[in-house]
Amino acid sequence: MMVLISILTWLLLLSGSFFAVVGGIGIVRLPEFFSRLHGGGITDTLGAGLIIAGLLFQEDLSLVTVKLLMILFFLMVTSPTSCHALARSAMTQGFKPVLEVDTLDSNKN
Amino acid sequence: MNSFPIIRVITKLLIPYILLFGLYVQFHGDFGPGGGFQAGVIFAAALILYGLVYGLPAVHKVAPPKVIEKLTALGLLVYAGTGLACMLLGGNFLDYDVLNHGILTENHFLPEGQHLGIFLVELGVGITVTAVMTMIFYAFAGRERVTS
Amino acid sequence: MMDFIVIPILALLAATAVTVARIRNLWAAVMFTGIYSFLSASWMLILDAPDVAFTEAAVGAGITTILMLATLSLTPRRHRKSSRLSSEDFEERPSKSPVFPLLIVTITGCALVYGTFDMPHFGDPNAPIQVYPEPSFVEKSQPDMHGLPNVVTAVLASYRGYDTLGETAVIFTAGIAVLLILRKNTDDQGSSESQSVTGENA
Amino acid sequence: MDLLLAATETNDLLFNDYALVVTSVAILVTMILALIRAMLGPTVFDRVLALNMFGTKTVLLICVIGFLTKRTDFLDLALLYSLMNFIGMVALLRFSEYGSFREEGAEIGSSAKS
Repeated sequence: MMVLISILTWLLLLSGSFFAVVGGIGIVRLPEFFSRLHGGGITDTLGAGLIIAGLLFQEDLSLVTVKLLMILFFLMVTSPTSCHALARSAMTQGFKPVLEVDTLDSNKN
Repeated sequence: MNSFPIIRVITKLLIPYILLFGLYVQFHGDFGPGGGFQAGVIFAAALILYGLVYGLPAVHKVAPPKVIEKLTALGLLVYAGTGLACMLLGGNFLDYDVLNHGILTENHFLPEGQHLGIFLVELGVGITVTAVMTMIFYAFAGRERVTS
Repeated sequence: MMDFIVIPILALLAATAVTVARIRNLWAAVMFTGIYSFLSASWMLILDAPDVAFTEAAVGAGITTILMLATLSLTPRRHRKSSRLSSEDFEERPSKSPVFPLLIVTITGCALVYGTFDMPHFGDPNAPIQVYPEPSFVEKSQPDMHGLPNVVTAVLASYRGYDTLGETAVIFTAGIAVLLILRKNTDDQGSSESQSVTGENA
Repeated sequence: MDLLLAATETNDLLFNDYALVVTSVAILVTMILALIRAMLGPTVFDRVLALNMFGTKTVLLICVIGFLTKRTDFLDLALLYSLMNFIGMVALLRFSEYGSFREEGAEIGSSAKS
């Protein structure tokens, strides 16, 4: 049982860290705002969710579990809302996704 | 924020939890991190979030400015009144040991004197901080931009 | 053991502070102060001061950001368009020479450092803070408070009750002062409903 | 299997702590990347996105530090951070959208209530 929990913890934490770093690289490397939202989305939901799920297995069932689940709930609710609101606000203020590759190069920061 | 229906719905969902968390911080402050000041700020943050999303008139209905103005003084009065009550019961100012209630305390209807005093004092701090923060937000949000 | 967390956090704090000082876009500067309070709260957490970190997170990251944005929204903006959508960071330096302010800052810093020579050494067992309450508050608190585990609350609300009363009074006074400065004149006060209906133009 | 079990039980804490160390390093790297985007970020939306991501990463970092130092009361703080992060984001968005806190009544969409 301990081995199983250990393996599960490692698996969840490592995959969570992987997705977090991938999203971080995405937010820096991707060329324009709407594609950067992808990176933000990955770290804020998948990375955070997997890391907190990994932490859940570290502790017995107690108040700590409840608090972790609350944090997970808040993160899962607020991060996609923020992403959506940002995208929508950007659209209404006149930013459009850049679709062509050659216009992308001229738009680069 | 009328053009953000999702934010409106999520705010409606979150505000009860923020208030509940504020209560937890207020009353659990003797046992874990937190206390009156932090709880007051969290309460004010919930009110401000409501004001940001639903507009100033809506939050004025929930917490009328006149009530908020009186609450600022009330919190301080609760704090000082606790000290005064200690003096009336025969102790020094803010000496909570005299707040012990004999039978009530022994049967755990009321906590120990020190515990009760800290509870009341933190309550006073919480009320004042909530009211002051909300009032500052009202004062800022109620004005218009200085046009030059 | 915690060095691998401490060093990056301090480096990030320094980087954020330098950015706040150098950036010209006020809107972004407010945002970076938010990041700064997030980082400093994590730093206080590592220093084992969760109460301070709590305050920093609630006040610094939440309320202060909102109030600074509110202040920013009240001040006139010369570059309205540019501050909205594009960044003109690291531009428009002040034209005056920085030598004189730098001199003042250096002298003040030297005076402050000179002042610290009178302070007791770090961890000095004979320092007043170590010797004054004979059994220290940490030892006394558990029996005195009948088992309240949080020493910080005990010190703030009970041992130093006068101080906290003063602090609450200071908050109260600050609120009254802000109200006196910012509240509208008496003739259009108390008619917020009618204003919101007419939708006064800014 | 028994050998593996014994090996993990003797230094189980240490073994799992390494996962936490790796995770915290990954979170710190992500924080640095988010800060870089916040510094570069040509538009305000890039900055707000980076700030939001930074806040989420701080929440995770606090959780991991709490487990690493075996002080799980830090989780209250993480909870507060996630709430404050959302409130700050709403304020920033509101400000960048309307430019002021007062213009709600004058906005065009005020009749189209959700």
